[in-house]
Amino acid sequence: MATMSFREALNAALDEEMARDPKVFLMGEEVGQYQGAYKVSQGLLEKFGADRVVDTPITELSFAGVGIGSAMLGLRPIIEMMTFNFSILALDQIINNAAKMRLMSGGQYTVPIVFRGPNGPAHMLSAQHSQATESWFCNIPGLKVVAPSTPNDGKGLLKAAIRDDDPVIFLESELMYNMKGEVSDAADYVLPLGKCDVKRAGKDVTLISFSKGIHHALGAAEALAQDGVEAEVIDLMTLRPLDMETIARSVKKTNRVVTVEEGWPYGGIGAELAYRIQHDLFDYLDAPVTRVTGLDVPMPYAENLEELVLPSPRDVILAVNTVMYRS
Amino acid sequence: MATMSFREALNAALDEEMARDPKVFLMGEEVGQYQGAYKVSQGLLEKFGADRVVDTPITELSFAGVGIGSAMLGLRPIIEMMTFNFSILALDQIINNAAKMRLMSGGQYTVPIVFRGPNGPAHMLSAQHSQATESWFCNIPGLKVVAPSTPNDGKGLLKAAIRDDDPVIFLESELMYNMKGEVSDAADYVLPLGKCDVKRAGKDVTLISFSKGIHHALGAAEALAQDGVEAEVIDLMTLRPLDMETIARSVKKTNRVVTVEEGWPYGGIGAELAYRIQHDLFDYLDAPVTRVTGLDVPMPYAENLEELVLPSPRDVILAVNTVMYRS
Amino acid sequence: MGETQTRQLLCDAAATDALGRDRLRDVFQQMVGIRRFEERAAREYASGKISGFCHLYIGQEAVATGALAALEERDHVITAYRDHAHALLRGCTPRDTMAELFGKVTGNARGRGGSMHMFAAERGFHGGHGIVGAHIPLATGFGWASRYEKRGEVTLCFFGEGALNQGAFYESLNLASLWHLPVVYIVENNRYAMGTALERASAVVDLYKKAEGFGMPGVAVDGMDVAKMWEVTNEAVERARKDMRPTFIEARCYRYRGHSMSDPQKYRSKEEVEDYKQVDPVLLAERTLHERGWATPEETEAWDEAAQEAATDAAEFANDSPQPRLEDVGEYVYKTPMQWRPTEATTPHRRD
Amino acid sequence: MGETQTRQLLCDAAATDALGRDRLRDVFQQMVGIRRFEERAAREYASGKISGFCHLYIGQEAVATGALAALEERDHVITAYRDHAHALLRGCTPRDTMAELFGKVTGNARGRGGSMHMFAAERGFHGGHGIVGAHIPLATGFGWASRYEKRGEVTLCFFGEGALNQGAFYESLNLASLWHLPVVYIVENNRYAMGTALERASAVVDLYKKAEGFGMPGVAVDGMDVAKMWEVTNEAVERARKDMRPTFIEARCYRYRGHSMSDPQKYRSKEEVEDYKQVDPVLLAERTLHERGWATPEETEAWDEAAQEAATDAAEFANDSPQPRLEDVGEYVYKTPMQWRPTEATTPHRRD
Ligand SMILES: Cc1ncc(C[n+]2csc(CCOP(=O)(O)OP(=O)(O)O)c2C)c(N)n1
Ligand SMILES: Cc1ncc(C[n+]2csc(CCOP(=O)(O)OP(=O)(O)O)c2C)c(N)n1
Ligand SMILES: [Mg+2]
Ligand SMILES: [Mg+2]
Repeated sequence: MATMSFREALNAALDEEMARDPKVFLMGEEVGQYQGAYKVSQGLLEKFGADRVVDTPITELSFAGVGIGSAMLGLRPIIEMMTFNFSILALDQIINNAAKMRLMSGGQYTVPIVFRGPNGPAHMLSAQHSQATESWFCNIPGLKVVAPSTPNDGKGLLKAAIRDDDPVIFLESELMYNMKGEVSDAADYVLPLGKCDVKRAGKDVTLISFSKGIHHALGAAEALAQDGVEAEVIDLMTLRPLDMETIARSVKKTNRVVTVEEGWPYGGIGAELAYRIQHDLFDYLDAPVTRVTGLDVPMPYAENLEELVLPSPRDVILAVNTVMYRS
Repeated sequence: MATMSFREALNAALDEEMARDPKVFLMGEEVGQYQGAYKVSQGLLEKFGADRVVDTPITELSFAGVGIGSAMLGLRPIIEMMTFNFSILALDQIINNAAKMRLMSGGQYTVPIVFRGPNGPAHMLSAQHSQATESWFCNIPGLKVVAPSTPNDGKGLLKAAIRDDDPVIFLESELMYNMKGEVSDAADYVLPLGKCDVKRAGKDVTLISFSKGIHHALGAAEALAQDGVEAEVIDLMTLRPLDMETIARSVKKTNRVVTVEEGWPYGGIGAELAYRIQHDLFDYLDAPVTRVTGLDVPMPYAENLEELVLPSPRDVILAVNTVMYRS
Repeated sequence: MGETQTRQLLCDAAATDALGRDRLRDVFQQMVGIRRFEERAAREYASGKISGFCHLYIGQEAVATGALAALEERDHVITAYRDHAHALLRGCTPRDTMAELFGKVTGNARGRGGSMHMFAAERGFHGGHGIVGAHIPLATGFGWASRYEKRGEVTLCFFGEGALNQGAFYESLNLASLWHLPVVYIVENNRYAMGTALERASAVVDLYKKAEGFGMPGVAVDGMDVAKMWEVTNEAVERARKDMRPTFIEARCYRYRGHSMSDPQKYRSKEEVEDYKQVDPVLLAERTLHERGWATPEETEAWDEAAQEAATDAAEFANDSPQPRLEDVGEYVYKTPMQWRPTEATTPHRRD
Repeated sequence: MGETQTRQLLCDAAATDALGRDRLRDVFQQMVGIRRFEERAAREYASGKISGFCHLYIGQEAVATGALAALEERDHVITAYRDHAHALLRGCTPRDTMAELFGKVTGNARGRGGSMHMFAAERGFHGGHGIVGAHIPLATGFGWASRYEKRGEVTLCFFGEGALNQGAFYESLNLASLWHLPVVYIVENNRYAMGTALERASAVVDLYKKAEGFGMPGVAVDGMDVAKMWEVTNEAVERARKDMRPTFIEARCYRYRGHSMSDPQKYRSKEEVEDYKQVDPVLLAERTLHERGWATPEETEAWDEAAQEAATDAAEFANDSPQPRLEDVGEYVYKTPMQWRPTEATTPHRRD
């Protein structure tokens, strides 16, 4: 184990996978000479050269398509979205080409591609640069969606995503790039896709989240513990497909669920979890599944409004109080 | 009242609104000289001329943007997506420009635009031409989303959408264009946005759907009535924002809910409804909210697979049996 | 329609010389094969055996046939939804192509793709794509892969002139030119995108001129002339293979049928269609074969009959083939599904 | 960097003659106003009063200033996120512009937009847009609206040379040319898109040549020369207003600061930046004023001081202004919210 930032952990995953497999390459805006808009690709150009660390013009739609095409012929592209806000321009390629190629061709293509980059609101970037895209991607069969919450998970899951033979959307968080943590340096450290991780054990209420939301959940759990409430915190890690087994085990124990996410509420991850949980575990619920989400507005620039729009540990505590019928 | 097809009802709505307000115009691929790919705009070019019924090149992203720009300056564009499958290419304009312009500018712009056209799978068009886009649009604050199920509703809601001062996504169904019904010809017939319609009264179970799904629900309700089960069928009509009052009234009576939609399950309309209902009406539910959706796969071409993927009245009946604990 | 009158009624002489007897005989047979296959598909569509959108290639045969004659086996081909010809020319059989149209499991995409999505991945035919313009970046990606692995392969990318207004086209041209990718972009300018005539959608009608704005050679060619089509493509393929430089080719052609099967064709006159039939690509090649004594009328007649028989055989095969199995509805979504099941979280009875 | 050496160190003589004394005095004062405002914004950013992305216009002042001098009041302007100058030139005050940067309710977008999204809708300034290339279709829509209502208005649309690779640009050029829209497209070619030099992103570096592929006049102009910038734009604006024809202008300019506030600028040399400072647009205009005797050094000095004072006043105003009210978080999402509430269906405590 070594202490490193989220940024360094992701960088290490890219570095190791590129060293392991010459078919892996990184492509995107400013990934090379500039060392990455958020420096996740720092040093890779020098190490692997301009054929494998490829700076692109500002053309999200077509370089996403270039990646998909090259994956159809056996390469293993990692396409960096400078931020996932710009992936909207590439959605047609991601949905209609990456996600559907295997099905449309009757199984003739494997599309081992990773789209990665920062997702969700950062700080005071206003409406066009602050949105959480996960619920759109999660809707799409053919895609896998991953969103780690710690440097160590980030490294293990990014390596898994790169090795996976299906298209993977890998969502990072700009505000977490500097977060430090212990990271495995074992030679073949890879985490499985499709599995949740119980980040904190508890018996009174289940908090389900991912990415940045996990830290709101853990913050709330700490505070609640002072009050004698033991929250179990489940980190989805893979958002699609969902690992319902781990979730069910927890809900059967706690009988109460709060979900936490930064995205908009309608049809979000919390909505899906609520459906699945109330449907599969109806008799186990002692209170409605309750979600904490970003408010249902385009993100305003002003600092005080932005803070109000985004979920916080305090919001999680209030939601827990509600589902526990505490006041 | 006059009997007319869904297509004719929509055509009448366009015709009346264009006649009423010279700022209203229709733009899209093949809407003019070809009379519309699905003939919804039949006759309008001849009546209103090429400045108001505008054929475009195949450039969804930019003609969506042209519409938004013109709406920012006070026009009232109706942008036809030949099918909503192609709207994916225009999503950036719809999300980042149409939905957010008012907020970003601190309220300086009103964007009275309608994006309309057929949505969802038709018949044997395979994966790229068969998808239901409503859950993506419903996620976005700033948009309103409408999806009528009958010619009469279609006319009244399309007129309302055109008169509305916010961007509206208006989802039609290719397979319903030929469906006939009684349609109001009252001079100022307009239906309100944001209101559900109870299409069938019942007391045993609430079926919630919209667009084509309503007809699966009504078909199921007919069959269930033979069996002594009285289903209430709620037509959402407006998918965003949701009229929770009407839904709550029904659920308080029936205590059981089945949702029906053609789209993919994850984060779909059923997921959102399930969240809202279990959250707001937890103590009223005698069974989990259960959804009937399209299967979680890109649409295959083969007729038998397509039929299997799409929901049917039989699926609705089976879901009702489950929530009523009948066998 | 004076345009066709100035065209010769034979294939270009120099190009024919260069193509040579054997290859002209080959491409002629391929074109007849496509023509008869498409006519059969039209009949099967009318009888209800084929459904959905179905776009025929009748009239445009020389474009794909001539261009593909310039390729090696290792090369790559991709096109839009008007793809039956490209499929037949590149690894698909009449049988598996017709079976795909019928939605049968014996189809070249196992009944999953249908008319618009044919594939023969292992023979370098990569579809068959439905979103106008959206496969052009994929072709650019094939070029990228060829360059990345120094494979020496060339990609031909076909699309209609309607696709030329899409941003994806321009973005791709820039990338290919900037990165020196071995891709030949071929616009099949059949003058209409559905009902929209070229000049109603594009501010510039000499499409080949657009290449200049991307530092790429652009050339217009008579797409009704299979020999010329081969010649021009051949040059471009060499430029791609040897110099790693892309080319943009405007192939001027015409489709005789409607856009798809349900097109009243009010946007053009019967005369215009008839006029273009004077320069029917199959006819031009046949006349050239006869005139040069490279094939007798009996031979070309026999080839035509063989083509008809192949189409009939294909239809019978398709008709007799089974549909995909219902239990395979979840196939081909993921390579390794993990927790995922297609019926997961939907209708209760469908839970597997 | 020989490029700048061949440039004169005065504004173009003929263009200056045409612009005239009064207007040159005006545009000079505008440019100084922008320069001092931007410098102040940089200081406020460093001190933490401004946050998020903040892109300064220092070095490019002549482009917007010269171009906008060619407009009438009824005309329209739209640009990307590097928008403070365009805002100041078109209806926004230093105060409301600085307040917007501070995220205050007195800002020109009421604190909702920030640096990248400034607006003065009623004075024809339509933002301030963050998605590279995505406002170009909006400009095309303004042109459409002007044509639709025969308003005689012209739209100026500004964007960086990085935006030129986006499909939205090409699609828009085609529409404007095809439909005869009164739009002038101005690329501010400052040679870099973040850290990417023009030649690393575009296969063609003489950008104005791209217009030809869309049947549109294209022209390159020295964007450091405010007089020349005015002259070329003026011609284009006339063509738009009188002949309903769009124009594409490549304004060759340079930004002296980093892309945004956090740019280490390793992609270019200090020498290159210094070299371009020889042709600083403010300096060129100042020299021209002095040389012609159209303004004394005392006058220009006084204008500079006034500009500094305005910037200081703006910063004080911004600092003293209140933030938006929390209870207004749901404002400006819908005109008539119907059932909708921003807190609907989320965290329980937030239910209103
Ligand atoms: C993005 C997109 N928009 C619209 C359509 C509907 N559509 C299918 S084919 C077509 C016309 C294309 O014309 P062209 O590119 O000239 O090809 P051709 O049919 O002539 O071969 C249109 C508009 C589509 N499939 N994809
Ligand atoms: C679609 C999109 N992709 C990427 C970005 C990130 N980004 C912001 S500015 C920029 C560079 C743009 O350069 P240019 O167009 O030359 O304008 P300049 O900054 O030089 O004024 C990039 C890549 C974005 N905002 N939008
Ligand atoms: Mg065509
Ligand atoms: Mg630039």
